[in-house]
Parts: sequence; structure tokens; C-alpha cells
Amino acid sequence: MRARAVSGAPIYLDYAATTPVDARVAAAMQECLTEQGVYANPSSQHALGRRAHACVEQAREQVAALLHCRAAELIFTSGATESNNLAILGTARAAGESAGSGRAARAGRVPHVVTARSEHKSVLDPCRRLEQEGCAVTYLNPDADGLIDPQAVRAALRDDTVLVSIMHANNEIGVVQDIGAIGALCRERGVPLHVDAAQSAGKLELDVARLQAELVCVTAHKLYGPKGIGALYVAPERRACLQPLLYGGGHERGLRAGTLPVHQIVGFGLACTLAAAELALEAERLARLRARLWQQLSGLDGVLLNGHPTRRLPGVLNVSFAGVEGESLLAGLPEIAVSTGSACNSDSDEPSYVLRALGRDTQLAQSSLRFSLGRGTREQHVDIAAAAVARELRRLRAVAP
Amino acid sequence: MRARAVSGAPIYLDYAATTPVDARVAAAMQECLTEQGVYANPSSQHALGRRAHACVEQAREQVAALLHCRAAELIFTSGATESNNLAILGTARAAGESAGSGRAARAGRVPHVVTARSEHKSVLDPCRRLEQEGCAVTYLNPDADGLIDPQAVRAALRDDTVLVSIMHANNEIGVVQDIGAIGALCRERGVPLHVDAAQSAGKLELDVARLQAELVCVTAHKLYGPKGIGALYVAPERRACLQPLLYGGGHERGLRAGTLPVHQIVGFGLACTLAAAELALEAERLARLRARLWQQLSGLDGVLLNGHPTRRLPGVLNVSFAGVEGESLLAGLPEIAVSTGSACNSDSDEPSYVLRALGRDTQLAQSSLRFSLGRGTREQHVDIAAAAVARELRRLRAVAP
Amino acid sequence: MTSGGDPHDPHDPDDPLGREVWALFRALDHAGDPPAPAAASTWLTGEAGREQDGTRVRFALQLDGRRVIAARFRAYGCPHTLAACEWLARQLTGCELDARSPAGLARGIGDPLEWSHRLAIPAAKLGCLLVIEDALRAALASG
Amino acid sequence: MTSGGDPHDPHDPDDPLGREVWALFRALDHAGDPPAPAAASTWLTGEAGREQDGTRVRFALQLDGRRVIAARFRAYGCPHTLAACEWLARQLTGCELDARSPAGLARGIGDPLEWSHRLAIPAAKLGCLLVIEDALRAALASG
Ligand SMILES: Cc1ncc(COP(=O)(O)O)c(C=O)c1O
Ligand SMILES: Cc1ncc(COP(=O)(O)O)c(C=O)c1O
Repeated sequence: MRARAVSGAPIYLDYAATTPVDARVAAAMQECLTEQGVYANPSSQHALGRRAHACVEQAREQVAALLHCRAAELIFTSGATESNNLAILGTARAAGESAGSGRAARAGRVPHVVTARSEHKSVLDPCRRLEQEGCAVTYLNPDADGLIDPQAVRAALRDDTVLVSIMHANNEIGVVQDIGAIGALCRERGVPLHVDAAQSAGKLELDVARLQAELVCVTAHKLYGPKGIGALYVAPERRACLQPLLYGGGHERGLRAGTLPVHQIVGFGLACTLAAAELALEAERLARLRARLWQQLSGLDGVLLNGHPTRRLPGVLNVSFAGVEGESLLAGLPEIAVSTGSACNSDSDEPSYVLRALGRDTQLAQSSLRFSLGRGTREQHVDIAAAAVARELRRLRAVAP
Repeated sequence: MRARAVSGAPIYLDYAATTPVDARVAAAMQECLTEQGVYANPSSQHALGRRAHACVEQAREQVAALLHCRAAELIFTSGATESNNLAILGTARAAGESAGSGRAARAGRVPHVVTARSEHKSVLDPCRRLEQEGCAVTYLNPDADGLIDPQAVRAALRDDTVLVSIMHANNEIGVVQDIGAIGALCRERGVPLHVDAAQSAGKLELDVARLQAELVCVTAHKLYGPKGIGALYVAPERRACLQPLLYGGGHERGLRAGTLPVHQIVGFGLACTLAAAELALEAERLARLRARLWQQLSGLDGVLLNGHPTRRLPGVLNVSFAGVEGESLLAGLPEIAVSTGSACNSDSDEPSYVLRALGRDTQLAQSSLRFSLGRGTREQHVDIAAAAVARELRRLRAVAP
Repeated sequence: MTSGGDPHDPHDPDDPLGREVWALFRALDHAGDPPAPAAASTWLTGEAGREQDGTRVRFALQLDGRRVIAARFRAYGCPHTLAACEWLARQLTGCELDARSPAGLARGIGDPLEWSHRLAIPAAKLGCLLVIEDALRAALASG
Repeated sequence: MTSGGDPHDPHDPDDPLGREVWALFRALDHAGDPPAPAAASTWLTGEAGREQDGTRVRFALQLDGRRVIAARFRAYGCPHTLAACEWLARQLTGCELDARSPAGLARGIGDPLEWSHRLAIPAAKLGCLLVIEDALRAALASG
């Protein structure tokens, strides 16, 4: 357990950006690296290659168990960004190509995709790319709590809709969508649903059948596995409807070429098993810690909770602060490591597009902090964080005009 | 050092398929994984994120030093497969798009790519995909030694050629192309050259300026780094001419989205530094071991060397055996781990397309073994391998009709 | 992490060959030619396949009436082919040829599909087994 | 692997803020209002910027003839803005206003570009410094 800031390192409250690798996972990965380990290429036909292949397939079973799908339905990728791109670009491009010689094309139709403004960049950016390629995209607005109304999805569906992409849990505000309802109405209309489950996998119970999703992406580094490995669940009937992003060698059923990184996959698999085992207790523990944090913060002036108060990930709390500037607030809190918005899009200095989509004004969007708690978080960390925020709010507001 | 087969594990002679991770590299990776390490997201703006970012940038410098390029010219990817796809699909698609509204389109021109039949699948398969997208591709034939004549490249260039892709060292036969000459004549005609240097990086001196290449790919797992991480060198003037494969978040100058896997990148960087330091001595040592192996094998009947006798990687020896079937030969050699053709394409049972391109008949192509030696290889290993091959050749030939 | 057992019985549990095919492939006790030309008259031989297609098999059966009293083979092919030849040579020895079967193969030997089930040979290899069957038929037809 | 120093001077060498900006941001000794209204007549105050645009600055200068004898500021903005305000308040105190300079800024204080060089403030933040300059000019113009 990380000690408090006095020992040097800040208190890590940025588990939604990425997690440390579980020590057991790191040990398993280590065993796949060096000369003493399972380092061979799983495509090699000799005994060492076969052993590596067996490790990969065991890990595939472990990931499948977390999603309640079959191992054969999983494609390993380099992470949720690649999985999202494969799901979205792969589906729309394949549809566009088959339409090119089919009915839709003659009718002058282009593939249509439905998504939401509060999705992760790795969903939104492929959608924008599709627009450049001539596809039509509908961006749904979340309500003020961050929720997407399933009826709004239904209303957006068209005859030429080839994909709906709605995330399970939001990375910035932690709000959890009613995917089951969205999935059910997509099924009704025969439109496949893609779900970005990067933030929910290992945190919430996940079942591809219950989600009624045909495509689901996960990534290891949000659930105490390594960065740079993820997976895409592809329902068997969707397999032929995906255009690959990477060609060359026929790995992963021809959907994703490249040497399989055994240590990464083994780490991912074990991380899934461990996350599943600890899920229920950890969710309860984190929800308690989050409530403790919110209780302290909500006692301060001008503090607003972002996102639905209850339909949310247990470990994520996103808060806006009236009358202070976000960058200064962050800089004034060196004892804690938190995000303003998602780390994944903090390269830009724009105020969070997710909070803007919820209707927050620029100042409040810009002054938001995301506290994301995880396995290393203890009560004292939360208390230190709350006290630090109170101190800095006081200081910065005292300085403001 | 791996002991001989008696202790159980086969002798690994498949270093061209993948290498074990150097113990020093594995230790450096380990330090980026767990709670005690540099586990944060390098995109995060807090102190832990900045530290992770600094590690990534240090590693980028290390990889750049191996290629003699600038760190800013490198894009991290998930490996050489992705790098090759990005270079080839990215260049041709971007050219096709800009042509769509330009001169070439009005002239009815489609982008044209030049490559060779002996390239890796991760080059050939994207090229085939481009053909489906309407591009034209010229596949050059290697000569009987596996070499591509630079004059043949020159002859293949057309006004609408947007890319030449020729590998540095071949993964199956180890033959090294005269990239400098090919690069020079591409420059003359203003056509960018992409070089797949997955097999040569860390084995041969590599200098993007001397290769005269605008795009060069490398992968860590061929040089004692981890699987699942690679890079693409992109000459600054080519940056705007590449269409990304993955969108979402603006990482890697907008050319490759996705959370940067710090441990993978740190391992890659250190592996490059170590490989560079040991390159000259190790090349000499491996060439000696390879000569020793060839001396013993060439004493047997019906043994043919594949590829040019001297213009080759120090550690790779590819040999065909008359009158024995390849799969049985491999199965009869459980004490060594070798490949028939590249591990990357051994999923198919077709005889090696590379050896077929060199003019070997089906039987000889099918009965080839690739011995690839590496850091763990010692004289005794080579001697055991040669004796085992002699034994099994005798046995299988005695059984043949 | 690495293991792999004794190199003198180095069958790897992950090996797609399977233990039985592996053992047969290692043994090949019945590979070779029929003994001295003196006895040649009692041996039936048949051949099928070509090296360039990946499989070539020659089978020789010594008959005593309808009983197979010895079997020998030579083969160029994958491990499954060699193992199946060895297994068939063992099975055939002592068998009665089946008069009712059109090709006259021995009772209880079955056909390539049965061999593949019996030896856990993957479906993709059925073509090799068909070559063996052709060689056996050719041998019997030569009688 | 982790380090980071004393939380009471927790400047991180990788911090893009830089040590000086960091120290100024932490100090903000000159933040606040001019003292008692009794002396108000000798203070010039000026303001610029809006919260919704990310930066708002109010500057107050106490003059004795052309000499600045005290400076105070209030600011809403990024750490660079706050640090630059603090730095300028320190620099201005004791300075002689420049009669020749059109805006009447103090000698040796320079312009936003010079401030950014002096404090190693990234070019992207120049806009914030311009707001500070506007506030200072507004204060002097109010005199
Ligand atoms: C919701 C969501 N989707 C996708 C991603 C991208 O995942 P990766 O970093 O594995 O590419 C992230 C985080 O980075 C995320 O939070
Ligand atoms: C020449 C060559 N290019 C590309 C690759 C693919 O590299 P990666 O496994 O990193 O995708 C390989 C080996 O796998 C190779 O040998």
C-alpha cells in the first residue's frame, strides 16, 4: 500500500487513467519473458512454441470468463483504442464495401453509425474519420446526469444504420449506461451494438449476453493488468462483417495480425481472473471510500457532483469547483495524483468535452477533478485528498478577484 | 545459458521467430509495472504521469540511437506488423485520398506500390488489401539467391508510384538486400522507400540516412526486447502523408492513438541500447557458429543452402533437404526448436512462398529448416543440432520409397 | 517454467501429433523392403502418391492364402502418414483379407476415416491417408 | 523508483511549471486587496479578462509620484498567470514608472514576451500574460 505524500510520491487517485499491475500479474508476466520462461513465438510449431500457444489460450479462457463469453469469440488487440477502432472502422468499412456492390449502394445509401457525444476519444475519433470516408454519424447527447436515453438510441436508428456504439461506464464521470435496454432495442432492429467496456470490465459484472452486445472491448491496464493489451469480443455472426485494421499472417482468425505478446496476454488473463474474484467486495469497499470522499467535499462551498449520483462506477467521483481555475487547482495539489478529465485526452487544454456535453459551463467543466479510487486506496488517502482540496480551494478563492 | 536437451527443454534455434527478453530488460520492465514502479499513464499531467512520460521519451531516444534517427521521428506501435501496415496502408490510402481531389485522379490514376514476393506477410497482406482497394501493386521476383536487383526496382517505378517497400533482411533466409542502392534510386525519382528492418535491427548496423529510407520499421521481440511493441521511423516530410490506422486521443503526433505501454517501451529502449553495444562482437560470434553448423550440415548428402552465401544475417541459416518431408523432419528433431519457414506464417501448411520465389521446387521448399542462432547459442548446441539432423535424415531417407 | 521430459520419450502433451502417432512415428518397425528376393513371389506390392505432392507410399504384403503373414512399407510424408503406415502394417499382420469387401481390404481394418478417428489424426490429413489406402489397394490388386 | 521530495517544497523536476513559477505560485505574497480604504486614494486599480475565458486579473498599484511603493493583485487563472502576477508585483514595487513608455509601464519590467522568457512560461500561455498587461495598463490609465 502506497504511504501518504510525506514519503515523497503523491497519493494515486487516478485509477481510471491506468492501474498499477497486480504483483501476482507482474510475476506471471515475468515468467514469460526470459530464457527460463515461456518466451517462444506462439505461432512456432515446436514444443516451446506450443507451450507459448497453450499459455495464450489459457489466458483467452480467463478473459472470456470475465465477459461470460467463449474464448473463441475474443480477439486480442493492443488495447481498447485498437479494439474500438476495429469495431467501428471495421464494421462500417466492411458494410460500406459490401454495400458498394449491393442494394444500399444503388439506393445511394452510406453506412450510418450512432454514438454519443460523451464517448471516449477512441470511439469519437474513428467516427469522425468515418464521416470523412462518407459515412453518416449521429452523436447523441447525454442528459445532465450523463445518461443516454435508450429511446433516443431507438429514434436515431435508420434503415442504413450499421452500428450503435455506446460505452458501458464513462471514463470521466463514471456514469454507467443502461446497455441492456439499448442492446435489446438494437437487437429488435437487427443493428449490432458495440460497447466500450474499458472502464467497467473488472469493476462491474459483465455479461455479453445480458448486454445484448455483438462487440465489446476491454483493456488490461484498467484492471491491474499491463498496458498495451486488450481484447475485442466479436459475436460469431459478426466475424465476417469486420474489416481488419492490420493484415499479415492470419493471426486471431484473420482479424488481427501480429505476433501474440505472450507475457502481455498472460498478464491480462490473470488480471481478469483476479478482478473477477475480488469484484464484489472491492466494489463495495470503493463505493464506501467514494462516499466518504464526497461527504467531505460536498461540505465545501461551490462543489458540484458531475454525473448521475447512483448509476456510476464505485470508484469514480468527478467534481466541479466554482470560482477556481482547474489547472491551478491541480497544480496546488501535488500531494495527490488526480486528473482533470480523462488522462487520455488531457493533451489538449480544452475544457472536458464530456462535461460540456452534460451542460456544464466552461468554467465548471474546466475546474473539474476526477478522483478515481482503486485497490491501493485507503480511508486516510481519501481524507488527505479532501483536506488538500479544501485548503487549495480556500487559497485560490482568496486570491481570486 | 540454456543447457542441452537432456535437461528437458529443446535447444532454442529459432531466434528469428522471437528472442527471449534480456534479463536486464525484463528487470527494467518490471520496474514500470507495480505500485512501487513507474506505472502511471504517461498522458497524465500529475507528477507520476510526467515521470512515466519521461521514461517513454528516454526510451524513444534509445531506439532512435539504434536507427541513427531523431527521437521525434519515431512512432511507437504494437510491433512490426502494425508498423508495416501503417507505412503501406497509411501511405497508399493518404495518396489515394489526396489524389481523389487532385491531378492523378482526374488522369484516372490509382496509387501504385512496388514490393517483392519474398517480403514478410505483414508487407504482402497489406499490399493485397490495397489491390482490393483499387491500388496497383508490382511484386518483384528475387533472384535465385534471394536478392532484389535495384535495377528491377528502378524499372518498376511509374509516375504514379507512391511507395517502394523492400525489407532489409529476410526473416526466412536471412538474405540482406542492398537497401542503400534501392534507396538512392528511389530518392532520385522522388518515391519514398519503406524498409522492414524487423530482422536486421540490432543485428546489422542501421542508419536511416544511409538506407535512404523515409519509413523504417522495427520490433522489440527480435532483439531481446518484449513482444507487442515496435516503432516506425517516419521522415519528417512524410508525416503529413500517412493516414493513421488507429484514431483517438492524438498520441504519437496524431499518427497512433492508444495509451503508451510504458513497460514495453522502456524494455524496447533498453534492448536497443544493449543490442547496439553488443552488435559487432555478437555478429562475429554468430557468424562463426553459423559457419560451424553449415560445415557439418553441408557434409551430408542432399543438403542445399537457401539464399546468398555471404550477403546474409550472421545468425540465420536456411537449408533444404532432398528426399525428406519437412514436417516429419521437424517432428523427428524434438531436441531442437527450429522453424520450417517463418514462424509467422507457419499457420499455413503451404511450402514456404519465399523459397518458392527463389525457384526451389515444392519438395525442397517444403523440407527446409531455418536455424536461427542467438545470444544463448553455443558451439555444443550447434553440434547437437547438426548430429540430430544427420540422424533424422538417415532415418527418414531409409524409410522413403 | 520449461519442462519437456526425457528426450528418449520426448512426447510433449501439447504436441498436435498425439502420443500414439508420436510413438508410431518414432518406431517405424515395419518400414523397409520385403526380405530376400527368394521369397518375392509371395509378396504383393503397391504404390501411390508423389513426393512433389507431399506423400508417396509403397506397401508390401506377404499373403498365406487370404491371411496377411507380414507387412512392410516405405513412405515419404508427414508424421501422420508414417505413423499410419506403421499402424496399418501392425494391424494387417495376421489378418484375414475380406472377400466380401470390393477392394479386398482386411476385416477390422476399416477405411481412412476410421483410421483417422482411431489415431486421432486431424481431418486436414485425410488426403494422406487416402494415398495409403491407394497403395494398399494397388498391392492387393497386384495379386 | 518513485521519489518526489519534500511535500513542503515538492517541485518535481519534470514539472512543466519550472521551479521559479512553482515557487511564485506557492507564495502569492502580494495577492489581496490594497489595505484600508483610508489610503484608497493613492491606489490605482485596473482589471481585465473574464472567468469564462480562463483568466481574470485585477492589479492595484500604490504610487508615490512616479514611484510604485506597493502592489497587490487578485487573479483567477492558471498557475503561470498567478505566478506572473506575483512576480510583477514584486518587480514593480520600488520601480519608477517610465514616462516615455506610452503605457507608462515601469522601466526594466518589459513586456509579456520578456516576462515569458524571464519566467520560462510556454508560448501557449502568452494570452494569459496579455491579460495581466491589460490589467496593469488599466490601473495606470485610471490614475
Ligand atoms: C472508456 C475508455 N475507452 C478506451 C480507452 C482506451 O484504452 P487503451 O488505453 O487501452 O487504448 C480508455 C482509456 O484509455 C477508456 O477509458
Ligand atoms: C521481417 C519481419 N517483418 C515483420 C514481422 C512482424 O513483426 P511483429 O511480430 O512485431 O508484428 C516479422 C516477425 O514476426 C518479421 O520477421
